Amino acid sequence: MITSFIVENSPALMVIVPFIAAFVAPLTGRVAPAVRAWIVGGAMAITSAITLLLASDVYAHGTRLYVFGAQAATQTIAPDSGGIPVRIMFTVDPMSALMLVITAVLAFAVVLYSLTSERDHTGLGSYYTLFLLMVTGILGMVSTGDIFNFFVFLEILSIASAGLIAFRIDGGIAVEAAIKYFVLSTLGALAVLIAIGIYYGQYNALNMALIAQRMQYTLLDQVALVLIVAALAMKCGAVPMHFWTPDAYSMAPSSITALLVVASQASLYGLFRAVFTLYNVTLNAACIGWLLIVLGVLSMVVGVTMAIPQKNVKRLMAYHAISQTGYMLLGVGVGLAVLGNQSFLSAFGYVAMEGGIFHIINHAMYKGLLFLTAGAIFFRIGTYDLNRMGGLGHSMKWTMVFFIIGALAIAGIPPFNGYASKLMIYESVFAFNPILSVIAMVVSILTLASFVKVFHSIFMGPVLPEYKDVKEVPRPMLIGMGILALVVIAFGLFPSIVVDTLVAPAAHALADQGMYIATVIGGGA
Amino acid sequence: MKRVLVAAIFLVWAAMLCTIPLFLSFGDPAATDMDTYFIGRGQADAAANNIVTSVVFDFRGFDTLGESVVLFTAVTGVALMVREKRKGEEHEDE
Amino acid sequence: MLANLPYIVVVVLFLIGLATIVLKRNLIKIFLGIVILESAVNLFIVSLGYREGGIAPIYTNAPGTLMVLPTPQALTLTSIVIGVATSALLLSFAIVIWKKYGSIEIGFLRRLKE
Amino acid sequence: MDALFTLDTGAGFWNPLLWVLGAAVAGVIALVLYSLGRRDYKPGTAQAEPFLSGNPEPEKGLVHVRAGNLYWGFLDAMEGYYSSIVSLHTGDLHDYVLWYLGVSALFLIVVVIIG
Repeated sequence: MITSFIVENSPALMVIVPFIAAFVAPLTGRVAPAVRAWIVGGAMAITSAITLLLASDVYAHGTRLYVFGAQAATQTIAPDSGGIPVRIMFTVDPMSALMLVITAVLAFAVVLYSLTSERDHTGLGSYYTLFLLMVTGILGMVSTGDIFNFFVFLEILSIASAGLIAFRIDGGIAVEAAIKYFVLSTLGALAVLIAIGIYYGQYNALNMALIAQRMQYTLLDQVALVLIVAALAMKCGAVPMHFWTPDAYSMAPSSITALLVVASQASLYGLFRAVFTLYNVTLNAACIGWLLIVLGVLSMVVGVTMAIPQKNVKRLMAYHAISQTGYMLLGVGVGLAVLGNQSFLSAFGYVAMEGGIFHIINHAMYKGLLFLTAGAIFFRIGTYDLNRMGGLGHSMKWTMVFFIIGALAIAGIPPFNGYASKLMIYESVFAFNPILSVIAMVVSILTLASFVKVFHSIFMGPVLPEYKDVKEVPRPMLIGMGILALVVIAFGLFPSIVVDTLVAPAAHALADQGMYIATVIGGGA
Repeated sequence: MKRVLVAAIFLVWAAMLCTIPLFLSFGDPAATDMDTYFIGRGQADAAANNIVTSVVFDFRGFDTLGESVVLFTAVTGVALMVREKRKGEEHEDE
Repeated sequence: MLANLPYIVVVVLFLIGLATIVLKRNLIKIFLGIVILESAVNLFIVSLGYREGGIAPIYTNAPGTLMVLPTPQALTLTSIVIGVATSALLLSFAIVIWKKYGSIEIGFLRRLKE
Repeated sequence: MDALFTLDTGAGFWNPLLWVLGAAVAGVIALVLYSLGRRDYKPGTAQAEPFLSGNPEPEKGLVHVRAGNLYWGFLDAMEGYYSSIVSLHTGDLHDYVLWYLGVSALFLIVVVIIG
């Protein structure tokens, strides 16, 4: 009875649970910090469980629709509305479910980690509130089927992220990063809002499926497309607009940086959703596809080359995050470029998209892990400066193991998960255009080179006199990192299972606009 | 050089935005079916004479919840910025 | 074209907002530029719903006539509140910057680069 | 091995378990070679100390090659590229906004002209 209730209402519960916990967390902090820790951890565990439950349900039974305020939660179209969905709804298709899985796993690992790593700071009540609201924002963004609701969640996410980036204040430098992030993301959100206004003015619709059904691709729609694509590409850190990324990533607390990676992936999801679901074949797929490919290649090359000379370990990893985002844009961009050509699509288009989407989940896991190890090092020695580090492998053995796992995965060394998704991208992109594939491989080599440098300068060498009393980080932080490391290894050893069960349905759901429209307008699967 | 580029960017943006007054006509929306439904059903479904109220609190009530969450988030963020910090909590990296 | 005056005002306001963000060097003025942008977008959305000769969408005892579209007004309400929240957070950032740097000129915000 | 564990990538395939098996075999061979090594090495004696032409061993902190010195050659060879790309990262908020606006403008031109 209670399980069926939870499964039935899981789309609403997964947003409401962290939201209520966000309200309660600062109040209980006044009673006892331990109570707050249990509430935050428990709420995050419940949210993750609900999210995973919803995702497994979606993978088993197809797209889930949840309409807010209707007589029945699955009643997408009011009987007398003439066949249009009028209420806000969540549309959780396999692509959304994939993002939900990523968010759930990472957020749970991060909350375990941050319960210890941030314990010495003031303002923890607000910290957890914003943390939970950020998770709410991501979850809502990836599951909503209403475009104005998407904007609302985007704003929740960016306001919460901005507050958290500035959390440490640190003589103003963290606030500086937050200002840069927030001004840009507000601009982007306003551009998205103008695009929403344009859709509304033309089609009198806010539901994505309805807009997609009525899409004409007029000049105004082209303008809206440009506004949305540019804004969301900026928010995911694609290269000519990536400047905020290293600033914000390096100045946020490490646990937040790990979550910011998922936030960027959520923006990327929004970009793919707009291109594939709102427009799909009505747009000139080759043109937009090549735009994404060019953005992707630029991101890969500039990201990795800028990472090599960095001295701040988190800035370096942030540039690598940009570079890895390039792989996703490349993979999915190739899929988009051949959209509408069924023979190309089945020859290599789907594999490229699967590679790109598989890379999203892999990147969130290993990049989250790497940022958490960087945070663990900072927790003990109080600096991010690579020039001042050395010899920590003698005392922080587990952190070193986790760092090696993350670094090998990001560099695409078999048998870790980064290799599997990169291999899919290389081979499918090679069939599309060999030069792009070669660039992707060279970037991967440079990534390895850069992480060899980081590994050498943090962990290798003799024990430095200033760090001879350094101990391993506390166990909750190790558990948080361990969860992610286990996921990285498991995905690396069994990539085919992950691709077949999680990624391939997501790629097909993303590419198949007709199915999406039929599910919503057709009144539920 | 930079000034020319900035001017060019602004010109393109102006052109981009000018498509709105060129292709949308004020006072004559292209399609009205969703709002016709709201106007027709607002009184019966949401029991409000003011249709905007019924849209804000019933048909799109979830957005209103989101809006209050945004407000709450911003207030929390402001509280975080003006908090009293412990001595030695801040450090200057780099 | 001239009948579309509200939309033209939207374009002008939006460009003024962008210019304020890009050309002014004072943080508060940059934030005001964002507020102008928000007003432009709000004006755009709310004017989407106007119908020639329509009345406010409220049922009264007066004989029913054409009503303007209610949804844009609801959306604008939401986006105004979001705009207020945004400016509040931005201004609190400005407070911290003023306390720590002693200035709110944008030129001082360049410690994070390369 | 089982088709379940083989990732089909369109043009080829990838089986991590086979790879791990191969790596394990290679590890065993390496271990065998290692065990064939010299047996007269004794850790803890003067044998294990570094010999630097008779000079005393420098302090521990000085031995470690710091991050700033790594890849100096690469960075020096790519000087032209780096000097231009690094100078783009000005840290100025105006430039950040202008890049965003400029790229959107570029997108618009491309999308409207090509279709």
